[in-house]
Amino acid sequence: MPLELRSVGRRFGGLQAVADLSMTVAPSTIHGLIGPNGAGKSTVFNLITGVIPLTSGAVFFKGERISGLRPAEICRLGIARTFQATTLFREYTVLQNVLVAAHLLSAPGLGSALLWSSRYRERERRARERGLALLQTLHLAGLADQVAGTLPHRDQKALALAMVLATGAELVILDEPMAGLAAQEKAETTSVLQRLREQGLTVLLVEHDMKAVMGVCDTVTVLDHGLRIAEGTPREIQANPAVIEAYLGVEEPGA
Amino acid sequence: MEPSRGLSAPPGRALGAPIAGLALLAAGVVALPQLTRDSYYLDVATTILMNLALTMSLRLQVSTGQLNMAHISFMGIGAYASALLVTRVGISFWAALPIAAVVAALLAFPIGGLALRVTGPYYFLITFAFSEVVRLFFNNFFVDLFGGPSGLVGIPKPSALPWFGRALTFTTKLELYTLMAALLLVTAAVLVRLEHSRFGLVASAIRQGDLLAETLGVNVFRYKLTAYVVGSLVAGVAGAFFAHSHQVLHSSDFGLEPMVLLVVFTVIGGTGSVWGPVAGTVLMTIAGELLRELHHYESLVFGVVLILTMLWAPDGLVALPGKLARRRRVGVSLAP
Amino acid sequence: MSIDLLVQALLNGFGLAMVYVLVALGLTLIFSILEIINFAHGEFYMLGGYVTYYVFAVFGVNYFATLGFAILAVGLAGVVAERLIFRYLRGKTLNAFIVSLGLLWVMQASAQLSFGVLDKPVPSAFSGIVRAFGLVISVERLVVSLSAIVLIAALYLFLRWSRPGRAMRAVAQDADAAALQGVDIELVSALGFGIGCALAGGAGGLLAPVFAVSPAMGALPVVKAFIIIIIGGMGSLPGAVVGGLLLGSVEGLGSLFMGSAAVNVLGFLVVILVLLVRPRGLFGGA
Amino acid sequence: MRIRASIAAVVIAPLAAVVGTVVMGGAQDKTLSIGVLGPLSGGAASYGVELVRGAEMKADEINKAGGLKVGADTYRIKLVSYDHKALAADAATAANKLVFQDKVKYIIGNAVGATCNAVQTVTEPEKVLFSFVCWGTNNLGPDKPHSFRVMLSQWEVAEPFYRWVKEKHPQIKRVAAISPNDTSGKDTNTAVVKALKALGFEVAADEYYERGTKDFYPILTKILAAKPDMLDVAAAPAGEGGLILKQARELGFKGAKGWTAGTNPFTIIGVAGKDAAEGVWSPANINVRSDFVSATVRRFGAEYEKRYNEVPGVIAVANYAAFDVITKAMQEARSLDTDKVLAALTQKPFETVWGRLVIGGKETYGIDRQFLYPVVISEVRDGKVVDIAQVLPTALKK
Repeated sequence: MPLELRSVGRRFGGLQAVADLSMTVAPSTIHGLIGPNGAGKSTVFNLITGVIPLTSGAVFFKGERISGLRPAEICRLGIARTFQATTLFREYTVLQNVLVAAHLLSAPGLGSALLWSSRYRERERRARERGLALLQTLHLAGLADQVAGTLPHRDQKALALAMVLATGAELVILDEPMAGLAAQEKAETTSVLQRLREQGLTVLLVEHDMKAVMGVCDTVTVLDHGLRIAEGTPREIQANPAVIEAYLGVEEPGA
Repeated sequence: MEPSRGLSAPPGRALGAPIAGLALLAAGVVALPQLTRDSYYLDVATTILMNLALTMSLRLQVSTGQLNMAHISFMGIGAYASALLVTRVGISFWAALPIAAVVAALLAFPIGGLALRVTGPYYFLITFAFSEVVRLFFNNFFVDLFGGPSGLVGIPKPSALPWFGRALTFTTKLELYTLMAALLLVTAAVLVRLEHSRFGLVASAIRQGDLLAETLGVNVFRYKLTAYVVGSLVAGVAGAFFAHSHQVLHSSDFGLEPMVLLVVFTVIGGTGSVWGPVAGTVLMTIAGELLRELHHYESLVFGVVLILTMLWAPDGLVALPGKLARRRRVGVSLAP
Repeated sequence: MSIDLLVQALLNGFGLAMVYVLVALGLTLIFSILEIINFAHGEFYMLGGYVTYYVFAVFGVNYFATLGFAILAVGLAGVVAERLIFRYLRGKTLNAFIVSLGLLWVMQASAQLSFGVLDKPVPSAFSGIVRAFGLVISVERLVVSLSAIVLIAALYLFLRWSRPGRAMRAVAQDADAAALQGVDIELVSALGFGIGCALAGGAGGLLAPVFAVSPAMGALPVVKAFIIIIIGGMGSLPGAVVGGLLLGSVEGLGSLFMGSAAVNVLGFLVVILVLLVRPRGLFGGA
Repeated sequence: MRIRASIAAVVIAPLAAVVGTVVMGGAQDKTLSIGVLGPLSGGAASYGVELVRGAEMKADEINKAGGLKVGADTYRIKLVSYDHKALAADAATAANKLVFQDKVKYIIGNAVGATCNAVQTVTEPEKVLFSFVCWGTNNLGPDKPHSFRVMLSQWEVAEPFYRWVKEKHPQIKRVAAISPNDTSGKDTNTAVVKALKALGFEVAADEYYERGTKDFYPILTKILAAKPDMLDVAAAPAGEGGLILKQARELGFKGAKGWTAGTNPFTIIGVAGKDAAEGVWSPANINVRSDFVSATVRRFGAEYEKRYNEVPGVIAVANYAAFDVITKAMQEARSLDTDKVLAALTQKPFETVWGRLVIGGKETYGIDRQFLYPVVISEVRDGKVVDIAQVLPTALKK
C-alpha cells in the first residue's frame, strides 16, 4: 500500500476540519477525493504532505510513518503535490521551474558548483535535457524559455504538473488539475493521468468536475464535513444515496 | 520581510553575462588606481569595495527571502576576532584573516539556526535583536578584551608578505586598496558563481515561493542557513580587513546605522540581481560623499534621494535600464 | 533587598509602559493594514512632542486640548505621508523600509534645522508626587499613564465597534477579500496610517513634559515599540499591552540587579526567547 | 597630475566636479582652510553643531577684521565642516576627505570619543594638527603629538571640584556618580571615583546608563537606595542630566547635586525645572550671561544667541577659544607649518575668553597637550547660574 491514512484528524480551534479519516491509496491507481465545498479535501492534502500538522492519527507511505515529517522530507520519500491556486516560481522560465523541482534528483553540492568541474557541467547538461524531455511530453517544450508568470492558465496548470513529475515522485497529489480548463484541455489532462498510471505512478486528486473524476478514477473517496461518507468505484459512488444526499444538501455536484 | 519582486536576470543560465559582469568589475577595480592616486579617492574606493563584499553577501541572504539585520554583527565578530588574534595571540594578519572568517561562520550556525525558525517581520526583528545583543556585548562585556566603550585601538596594519624575495607591504592607501580589491574579486567570483549555479536557482525560488519549494522537496531551512553561513563568512573577511585597515574598532561600527546603510545600498541597487548591490553601493556611496558638502543638509537630502529613488525605481537601479528599454519597445510595438 | 524596593522597581517599569504600548499599537496597526514597517514612526512621535512644545509650552494652551490637537495634527501628517508616499508601497515591505528610513532622515534633519538641536523643556502640566505604602509615583506620570490607557481603550472601541474600525480589521485579515466585499482599500489605508501616526503623536505629546523634546527623541520609543510588538505578536492589541508590561517589568526589576547596559541586553534576550518559544509572539496568530 | 585628475573625472565625474569648484573658488585669495568635524545629525548633533558654531564665530571675526596675518601673508579663513554622524568609520572617511581632498592642515573641533581615535589614525601620520573636546584618556599621549584637547576634562576638574566640596560642605560624605555608557562617561566616572577615594569620600554608586535613555526611574531607584548625600550627573549631557535631576527629585532625593563634566547650564535648568536644578554645582560649564565672566564672553554669548537663537554651551565656547588660541599660535610662529605652530602653542600662556590659558597635562597624559584654564565653580540659584568660586589648575599657579 503506498499511502495509508489511519484515523487522521485535524482541529482548527473549535472546528474539526477532518475527523477520524482512514483511507488507503493503492499503487498505480488514480484515486479521487471528492466532496462539497468545505468538506476538508485540501486539508487532507495538507495533512498528507506535512504542510500543516495533524492533531490525531497517522499517515504512512510505503509502510513508513510520514506524519510529523517536514514537507521536504515527505517529498523526498516520493510524494509531490500541486496547489489549488496554481503556484509557480513566477519570475522563472518554464525550464527553470522544472529544474528547481528536479533538484532532488540532480542537485550538485555547493563545492562542485563553485569549482565548476566538468562533472558538474555534465550533470547540469543532463538535468536540462531531462527537463526538456519532460516538457516535451506535456507539450510545453516550445515554451521552455517563457517566464512562468506570463503563461496562460492552461500552460501554468501543465507546468505545475510537470514540476511535480520532475521531483521523481511515485505518488502525485493534484489539487483540482482540471479547474478552469476547456473540455479539450481536460481530455488532454485525462490522457496524461492515464499515461502516468501506465508508467506505474500513483495519482491522488481532488477535482470538482464529476464527469472527469468518474471517467478517470479507479477509486473514489467522498468526504463531507471532514468525515468519510463513502468509498468505492465511480459506479458505486454514483449510486450511493449518502453521497447524493451530501451533494444535494449543499450544492449541485459538478460544474 | 518579503523582498520586492525583482526583475531577476534568470540565474542558472547563460554564462556569458556573469563572466562579462565580473570582467567589468575587475577592469574597473584595476583601472581606478591607474586614473588617480589621490588618497581620499582611494580611501573611498576601498570602503566601497569592502561594502560591496558586505552587500553582495547580504543579497545572497535576501535572495532566499531573509533580510538579516544582524549581517553587520558578523563583520564585527570577524573584526574583533582578527584584531584580538593579532594583538593578543600574536599571530600574523594572514593567519588571523581566515580564522576570523571561520569564527564568524561558526557563530552563524547557532544564531542563524535560531533566527531562521521565524519568518517575515519576525525574522527581521529577531535578527535586529541579535545584532543589538552582539553590539551591546562588544560595548559592555569583557571590556579589558574588547575595549568596551573606549573602543579597541592600536590594531596594526596587515603585516608584509614575502613575494619572490621582496616584501609586499600593506600600509599605504594604494596597498590596502589592492588587498581589498583582491579579496573582493575572489568574493564576487564565488558569489556570482553561486548565483548562477543550481544553488542560486533554488535559493531565489525560495524567495518566490517558500512553501512551493518546500513541497517540491527543497530543504528550505538548509538553503537559508547555508546562505546565512556563507554570507557571514564573507562578512567576517570584510570585518578582518576593516579592523586592520582602520586600526581602531568601536562597537558602534557594527550597530544599526551602518547596517541600515548596507540595506539601503542593496535594495536601492536591486535585490533581483547579483549586480544590484554593486550598482547601489557604488552610486549611493558616491552620492553620500558628494552630499558631505551640504553639511547640515546632508542627511535631509540623502533622505529625499532615498524616497525618490525607491518610488521611481521600485525594483532597484539595475532593473531600470531594462524597464526603460521595455517602455521603448512597447512604444515601438504600438506604432503601426 | 526590601520588598518596597522590588515593588517600586516594578512600578517604575510599568510607569510609562502604556505610552510605549501606544507607540507600538500605531506601528502594528500600520503593519497590519499596509504590510509595511514604518521606521519613521518615531519621527511622528517627535512631531507630537514639538506640537506640544509650541502649543502648550509656548502659547500656553490647556494641556489636554494641546494633546488633542497634537493627535489630530500628527494624524493629518500621517494621512499626507500615506497619500504622497506610502500608498505606493503597500505590501512592498523592503521598499517601504528604505523609504521610511529616508523619511526618518528628512523629518529629523528638518526638525533640527527648524527647531534647533538643543533639548526643549516642556514644563510639567502636573507637579507633585503621590506617596503611599512607602512607594513613590509622580502625579505627572500617573496622569500620563492614565491618558495612555484611555487612548488605548478608545482605539480598542474604535476598532471593535465603529464602521471604519471594522473595515480596518477586515483589511488587516485579508485585504483582497475585504476589497471584494466593497471596503474602500484606499480610504482604509489612509485612515489606518493616519491613526497609527496619531497614536505616536499622542504618545509624543504625553511624554513631552516628562522627557523634554529634541529632534532625535523618536529613536528610543521606536526600539521599545519593536520589542513590545515582537513579544506580543504583530497586530494584537492585547499582545502589545502584555508585551509592554513584560518589557517594563524586565527593565524595572533588571535595573536593580545589573547595570543598565546589561538590562538592555536582557530586553533583547527576552525577545529572542519569546520568539523561539512562540514564533509569532505571545498573542500572534498560528 | 592635472591630466590624471581629468581622466579620473570621467570615471568619478560628479565627485571630481565638486572638488574642482572647491579648488577653483579659493584661487583668487590666499585662503586658509580649516576643518571641523562632529556629529551634525542624530542624537549627538548638539555637540557637533556647537563646535561648528564656535569655529564659525571666530572665523568670521577674523575675516571681518581683514583676515589672519601670518608672517608676511594675510589669509582669509575658510571653514570646511563635515558630519560624521558619531560613527567612527565615517569619521575616518571624513578626515581623509579633509586631509587629502581639502588639503587641510588643521582640524579644530571634534566630539564623541570613538570618532577621535578614528580621526587620529588619519591626522597623526600626516602631521595634521587636530584639536577636539572628546574626553577619552587615550586620545592624548606621546604617540599622538599633534592632538590637543581644548576643553578641561574630568581629569583636570574632578579633583579640584571635590576638594572644594570637601572644604565648603563637610557634611557630604557619600557621593553617587552617574554617566552615559561610553568613552566620556567611563572616563569621567573613573576620574570622579578616583578623586572621591583620594579625598576620603564614600562612593555610594558608580553607575552607567545607555546614551539616549530618558526614563531614569529604574536606575535612580537603585542609586537612591544607597542613600547618597550628593548626586553627580558626571558626564551626562545637558538634556539627560536634566532628566536625571528632575526624576531624582520626583523620587524624593533632597541631597546635594553636582555636574562634574557639565556642558550647557541653561538646558539642564530648563529640562530639570527650576526646583530640581536648584543648587547644582558645576565646575566645568560656562555661563555666558554671568556677571563673573569677562565682557568678551558676554559679548560672545549675546552674538551667538542673536545668530543661532540658542544659548551657547561650553563646547561652543571651547571651540571658539581653541580657534583663537591656534590662530594666535600661527601668528606667533609666523608660519602655517604644524610643527612650528605646535612649538608656539606650548611656549607661553594665552589670554582667552577663559582667562589665562596654558597647555599642559604631562603628569596625566605623558605629554603637554591639554588646554588648562581656571575652573569656575557655579551654582544654580533660583533658576540662574551663579559663579561662586574659582579654582586654578596647578599648572596655572606657577
